[in-house]
Amino acid sequence: MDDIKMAKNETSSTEDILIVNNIEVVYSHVILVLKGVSLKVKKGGITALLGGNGAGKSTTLKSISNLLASERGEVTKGSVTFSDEYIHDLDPAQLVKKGVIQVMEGRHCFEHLTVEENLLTGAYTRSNSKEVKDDLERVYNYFPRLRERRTSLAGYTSGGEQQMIAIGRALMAHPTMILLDEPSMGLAPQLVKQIFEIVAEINRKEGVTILLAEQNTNIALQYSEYAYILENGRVVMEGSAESMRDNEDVKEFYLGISGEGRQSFKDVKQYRRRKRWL
Amino acid sequence: ADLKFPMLVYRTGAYAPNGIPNADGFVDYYKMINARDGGIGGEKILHPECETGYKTQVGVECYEKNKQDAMVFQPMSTGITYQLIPKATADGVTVYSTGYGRTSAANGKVFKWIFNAPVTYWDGASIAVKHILGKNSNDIKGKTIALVYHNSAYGKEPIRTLEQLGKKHGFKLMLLPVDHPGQEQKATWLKIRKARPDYILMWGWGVMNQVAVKSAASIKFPMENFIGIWWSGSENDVLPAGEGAHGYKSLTFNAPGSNYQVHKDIKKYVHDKGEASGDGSHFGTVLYNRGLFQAMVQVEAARVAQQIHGTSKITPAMYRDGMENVKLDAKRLEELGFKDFAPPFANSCENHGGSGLAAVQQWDAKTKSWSMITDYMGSDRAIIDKLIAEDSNKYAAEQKIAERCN
Amino acid sequence: MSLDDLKKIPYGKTSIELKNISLAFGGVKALTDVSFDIKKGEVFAIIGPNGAGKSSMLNVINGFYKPTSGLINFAGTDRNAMEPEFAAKSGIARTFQNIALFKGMSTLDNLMTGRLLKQKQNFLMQALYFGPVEKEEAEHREKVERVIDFLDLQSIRRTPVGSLPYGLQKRVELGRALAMEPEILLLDEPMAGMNVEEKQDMSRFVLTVNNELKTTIVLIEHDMGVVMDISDRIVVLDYGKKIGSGLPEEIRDNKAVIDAYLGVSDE
Amino acid sequence: MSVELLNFIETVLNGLMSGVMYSLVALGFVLIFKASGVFNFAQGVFALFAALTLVGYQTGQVPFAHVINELFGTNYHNWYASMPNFLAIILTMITMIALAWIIERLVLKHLVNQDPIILFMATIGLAFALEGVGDLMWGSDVKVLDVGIPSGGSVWLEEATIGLAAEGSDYYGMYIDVLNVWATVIAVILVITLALFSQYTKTGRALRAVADDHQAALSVGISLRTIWILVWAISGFIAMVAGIMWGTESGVQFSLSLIALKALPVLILGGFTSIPGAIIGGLLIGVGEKLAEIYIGGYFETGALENWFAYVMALVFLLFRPQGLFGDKIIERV
Amino acid sequence: MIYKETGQYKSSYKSDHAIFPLIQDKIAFSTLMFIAFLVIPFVINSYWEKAILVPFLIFSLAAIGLNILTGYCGQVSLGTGGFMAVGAFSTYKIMTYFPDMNIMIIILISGLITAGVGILFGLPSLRIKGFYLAVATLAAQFFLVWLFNKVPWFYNYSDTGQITVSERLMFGIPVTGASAPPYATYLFCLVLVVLLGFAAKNLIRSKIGRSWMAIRDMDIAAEIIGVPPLKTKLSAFAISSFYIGVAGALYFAVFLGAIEVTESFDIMTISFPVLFMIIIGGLGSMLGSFLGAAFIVTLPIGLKFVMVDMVGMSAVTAKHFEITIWGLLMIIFLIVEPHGLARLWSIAKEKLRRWPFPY
Ligand SMILES: Nc1ncnc2c1ncn2[C@@H]1O[C@H](COP(=O)(O)OP(=O)(O)OP(=O)(O)O)[C@@H](O)[C@H]1O
Ligand SMILES: Nc1ncnc2c1ncn2[C@@H]1O[C@H](COP(=O)(O)OP(=O)(O)OP(=O)(O)O)[C@@H](O)[C@H]1O
Ligand SMILES: [Mg+2]
Ligand SMILES: [Mg+2]
Repeated sequence: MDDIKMAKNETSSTEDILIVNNIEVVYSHVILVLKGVSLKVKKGGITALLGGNGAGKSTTLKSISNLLASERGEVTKGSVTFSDEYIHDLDPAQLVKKGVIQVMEGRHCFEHLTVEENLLTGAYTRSNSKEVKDDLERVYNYFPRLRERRTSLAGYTSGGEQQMIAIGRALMAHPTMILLDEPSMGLAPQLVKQIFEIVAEINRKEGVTILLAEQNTNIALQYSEYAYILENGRVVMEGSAESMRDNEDVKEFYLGISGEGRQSFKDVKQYRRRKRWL
Repeated sequence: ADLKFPMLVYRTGAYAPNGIPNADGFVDYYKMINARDGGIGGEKILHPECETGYKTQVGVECYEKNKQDAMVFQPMSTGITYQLIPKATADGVTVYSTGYGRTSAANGKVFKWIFNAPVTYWDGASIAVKHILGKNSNDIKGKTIALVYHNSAYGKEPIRTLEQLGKKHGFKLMLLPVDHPGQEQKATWLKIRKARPDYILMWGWGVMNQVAVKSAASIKFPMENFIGIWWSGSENDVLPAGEGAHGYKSLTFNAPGSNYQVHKDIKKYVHDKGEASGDGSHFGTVLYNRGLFQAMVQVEAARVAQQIHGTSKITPAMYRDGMENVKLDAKRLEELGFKDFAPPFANSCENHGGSGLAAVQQWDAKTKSWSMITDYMGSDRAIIDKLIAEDSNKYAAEQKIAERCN
Repeated sequence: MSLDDLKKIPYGKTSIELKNISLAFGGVKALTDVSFDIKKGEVFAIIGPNGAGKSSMLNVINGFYKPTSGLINFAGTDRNAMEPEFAAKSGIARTFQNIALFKGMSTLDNLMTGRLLKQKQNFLMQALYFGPVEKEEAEHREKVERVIDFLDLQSIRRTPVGSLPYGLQKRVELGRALAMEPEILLLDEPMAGMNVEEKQDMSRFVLTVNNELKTTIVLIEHDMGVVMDISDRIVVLDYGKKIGSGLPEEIRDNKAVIDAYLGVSDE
Repeated sequence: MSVELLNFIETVLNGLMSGVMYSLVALGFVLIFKASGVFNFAQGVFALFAALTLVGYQTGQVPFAHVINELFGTNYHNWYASMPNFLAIILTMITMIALAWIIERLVLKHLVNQDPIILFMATIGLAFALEGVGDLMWGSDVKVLDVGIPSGGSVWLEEATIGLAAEGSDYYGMYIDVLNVWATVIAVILVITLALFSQYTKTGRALRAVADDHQAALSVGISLRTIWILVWAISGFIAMVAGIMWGTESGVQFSLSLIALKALPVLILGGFTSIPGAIIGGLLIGVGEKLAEIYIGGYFETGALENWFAYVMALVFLLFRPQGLFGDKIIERV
Repeated sequence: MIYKETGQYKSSYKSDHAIFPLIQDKIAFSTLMFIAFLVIPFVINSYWEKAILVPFLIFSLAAIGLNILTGYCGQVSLGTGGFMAVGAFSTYKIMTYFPDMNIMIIILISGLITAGVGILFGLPSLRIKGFYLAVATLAAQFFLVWLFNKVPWFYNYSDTGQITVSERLMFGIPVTGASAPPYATYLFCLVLVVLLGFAAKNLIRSKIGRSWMAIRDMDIAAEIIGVPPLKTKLSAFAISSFYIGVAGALYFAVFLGAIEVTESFDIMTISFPVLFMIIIGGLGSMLGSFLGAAFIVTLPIGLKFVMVDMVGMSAVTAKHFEITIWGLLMIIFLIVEPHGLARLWSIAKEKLRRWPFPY
């Protein structure tokens, strides 16, 4: 248990590329969603943000990438710093120029653009066309399915294909940090694995920092180094991925493993109230 | 008490270019009377403006807002006039639509509160035809006259008259409506180009006039055969067409120019004091002068009312009596500073439509000025009076109005 | 064919049979010659890699897509295609992969739309809103409240669904389908974007519906754990073709399936 | 050739020319719609505003003169008597760019990711505001606009065609307005440039991306701001061209803003998102409505069916292609 | 915690589904009705009648109509002016054919006729969507206006196409024509608005309303759960047109009295302003229809009052400012709350509920 710190225990280190300090987020002026979330992301690491439905993972990511404004949300308290710089006032485009890009939940492909054009928009901020071309090739190698569908409109591709487009598009930006919101959603099992392999690879080879919001706790903890658990707009637990994996509560509530190993979905009979750290 | 002459003006919207000079004329005249004579019989003129933007609904609001103690309303729009006819009649307020509005309101027996002197659209149609007759030694059998008209109540006014005249004189009438606002008239002018009518009459308003004049020039229609009604004959209508507009004609019931006594007075008492309405740049233009004329009649009606009732503090009802007894003969016009400015006319219980006289003016593109080329002419009473009687009787029947003046 | 006829089909007998279905969009072949049948009362899973044609298959079943060739035998009658409205009337309800809730409406109203087909009052009565209409509204409201209780949606009854978190939206969508009291329930990735606990809940809902209401379930899901655990039979699509079908255990060991879809078997 | 045939050709030609004039307005719409999904109703007022500004600069009008005079009792009207055309056009262009910047700052920026109808309404608000500002700045009199583009019937064409008619028939040659020929040339150049720009450049791609999904565009680092200022400025330029063409024909006045209504059927017929669609739609509508007015208008006594005919014609096309002739496919999926 | 709902329990679905479930709302509404029916008629004068109250009531009806179509069923229409013209001309024709028919019945029949026309022009909505449909509805607008301007039968062959209402009585008091007293025209409109307002609210909270909203929010999904798209859309067109037709009839018969179609039913004077009303008021909100109508009817008058009567600006400069401010206000409103006044109101209530806590 000693690796796990309860929320709000301060640690600080210079290698933290992103520091979210006690932010509060309100939607439409009345709906308070984040009630003081703090987290740190280590440079060059993979950090996971876990938590159930509506915990506020996506909101956290959006307040980092400044996409909140477009949903009538605002950060009312707290601060976000990236590379020791306050980034509230930057618009999302400037953030992308600084190397922070978000893959949004729900894909958000450009329906009327072809698959290839979608990928190319990812390279909007880049000017070296040779490199862009190479990167396009690289993305196609990651996702051969996209190469097959390159000329069809993204609006007509299947759910999983759209997810690949969204991720591929972010890779095209050549970012220094990616905020990934539920990358595995709707992907076939072998692809889920593959996506995480890709994430790990760019992290390893190119030193890209990753902040990952995931529901698939199992795989997220396999690939990340450090994790935060969000419940109801608050960070309720944080710690290294290993320590999380061994934690009984995490096991039970997020990995579906109880004392006697994984329980069959068929056998879950009683409704179980999620544990709340409130 | 002050005499209130509310003004429904439209200095904004699609027809503003016409509304502005007209309203300026009004205001300058009222200001001049206040400054020169200290008002009418010692009573100052109040002339609150209410901006309608030429919109009926706003006109109603303006009317309601100002009708308390108002002497007379000049609705400045055919649509608003139609609105106000029943309302003002019920409220006992005089409506004066100078040369526009509902033509059959000239029948004072039916329209007690409504006046449209000195001349109506139907007179206008007849006078235009008369002018054409004069150019053709009174024989226009077989000729074609096209009517290019604003596709609204206003534009449709002359149709019936022209049809009747057509029967009488044997000309063919060609109807060419132009929809509001009238920016695009290509089809109309292609039709004209093909059909080659001998004459074109125009009941246009706003941008429609400019485009029509320009298009006519552009298809090389002989401009002297193109005659507009008095609302299609201002400087605004011809200037954009430049040289091409040279020779274009229009009817008018007031003279152009700024050399009349009234202008001198206005210059002296208003403009020179820096109190000109607007930027003063419309001084002496056709529509400005018309404003002067309209305002003069309204003021004169107040004077007459004061005389009749022997008090300077007239009520709206008294004012109506004044309007009904206005008599502007040449002498009176001269006294008022309008010598040769407009033909004389007089209202009476039966006749609220005035003398029915109008003249033709022609545009000179070189000097950029209008000049009168005919005397004031009268219309074909035989036809017009019959039409007026028919239409007003129909209205009287619909609205259950009993005839007066008998 | 009506809802009642469908209800009469004995348990375990074929309720829908798809015969040699092909579907193409211009050059893209979404489905090629796929045949299988769905038996009444079973949990039937369709799995396969992304873009294999699973969602398209559901669209064919409920009539949103018309197959280019092939027949659909729906309780005794062969037809070239289904009509969405007919499918709905015959008791086929579904959820969507990309949530298709009515975003401007509250949870309650969304579920009430599931009852639309069953409400009979004409619009004049609705305008007056008295007696029979009120009674009918209350009746349906009661049915919907049961679904709300069942799915544990009480707390968001009045919330507009647009701002709900993803997982809850999925649940509301299931609720809307259940409110239709369907005979056949088509679920397109109902558990995507959920954590294990939520998946457990969802599985439980699906199984309860299947067990207690005897509703036939057709399920598309990428979580193999869930699919293997709760489905009775599975069909596997790849590139629009059927590459395998059978009981969960058979599929787990099917070489073609492992190559195309599962990758190295999990755990 | 028979006179009827020649007349028919003349009608078609003139229809095409009117169509081009509509296209000039439609083009501005399309560009903005394509780049932001905004249905910019203010396009007509843009044209008015540009034309007013142009005349204002040309004739040295003092902006806001009548307000200033009213408030301070002064009597300012003109600064100088005239300015060369090209200078006035450049200054107008700069003003339109400034306007685009202001619009982005004050309006669009705050409406990211809103429903299209909200954006549409905002542009109507914008139309009012701009109309008011135009009035306040330059007054609402008619102004004569002349930047030296020739206008009037083409003598050359008339003389060249007069001999085509059969011997002895009454024919006066074919009519076409030179101004419209100029408009056509300019419109074609504009369309080709813009079509190439939007299809083949990175920025062009970004424009289309923004129209699809504001949020996603933001998330990949497309600066909505830059894109919007860019397209609104280009649209401002197009509006100026339209304003010059229409203003030369009719004088510059409020009615100019109503040409937007003429452009709408063109838009739906060609498709909101297609630049070539704007011109082809314009040509079709132009020819269609002129033919209708001249050849079937007679059956309705006096015609004047142009206005609705254009819309009905567009509607009929839409029944077959709901996204217009060249518009982006409407993607319907679940 | 001023706006408190705690302690108000509903024991039946019926009361839970009532139009005003909260006691506070009930009180507010009753007060409003009291003032509207028992106070205003005694103090109204013709300015308030013609400039504010009657136009407000009539435009509220039109706004409800358009809101049904656009706000609830998601079909944007710019043809409101045309449909109002149908109502107006139907009234005129019926009036002249049946001089003894009751005016209330005439107006309702006019509504029904407009509903029929609405169905006709709603047919393309099955295939055409969004802005394409919006622009296509202009075809209805232009065609109808042209028709009433062109075919003399509609205006009884009068010389100019103007139509004028004749006097009609309700309970012995004239409600149309120039001599109708202000309280009569006001009450006549008020009664119609209240009755039709409730009917609309009832429709919206029952089956048909939910079908509309389903089509609005996602037509494909709606179709799949069994909502027939064509029937539903046409029903929205029909009912919406009914309201708009009634509004048009009142606009002509009770409000203006004399009308010329090209001017009175122009898109710029009717279609756009009514669309504004529902957007400023709140799409898909009954309350919004009223708030929007009130706002749009009174704002210009208010601005004019302030600038001309209080500040003493000249009418024209004031008008220019008014247009500018008007446009800017629209934009500001949309920015502050794209969902309209109704949403602002509900946020305000929410805040009141939580007061003194911010969230
Ligand atoms: N635009 C919005 N307006 C109002 N409330 C919102 C909005 N977006 C999100 N919320 C609310 O904020 C809370 C957190 O949502 P968020 O999307 O951040 O959760 P999440 O952790 O990403 O959940 P999921 O795993 O389902 O994606 C939810 O309760 C949701 O209802
Ligand atoms: N309407 C359409 N037009 C064109 N292509 C389509 C259409 N619908 C589906 N497709 C194509 O058909 C193929 C199958 O799509 P489908 O959505 O059925 O896949 P899926 O098996 O559900 O995949 P996923 O697991 O990613 O959701 C995809 O390649 C898709 O691009
Ligand atoms: Mg999320
Ligand atoms: Mg799918």
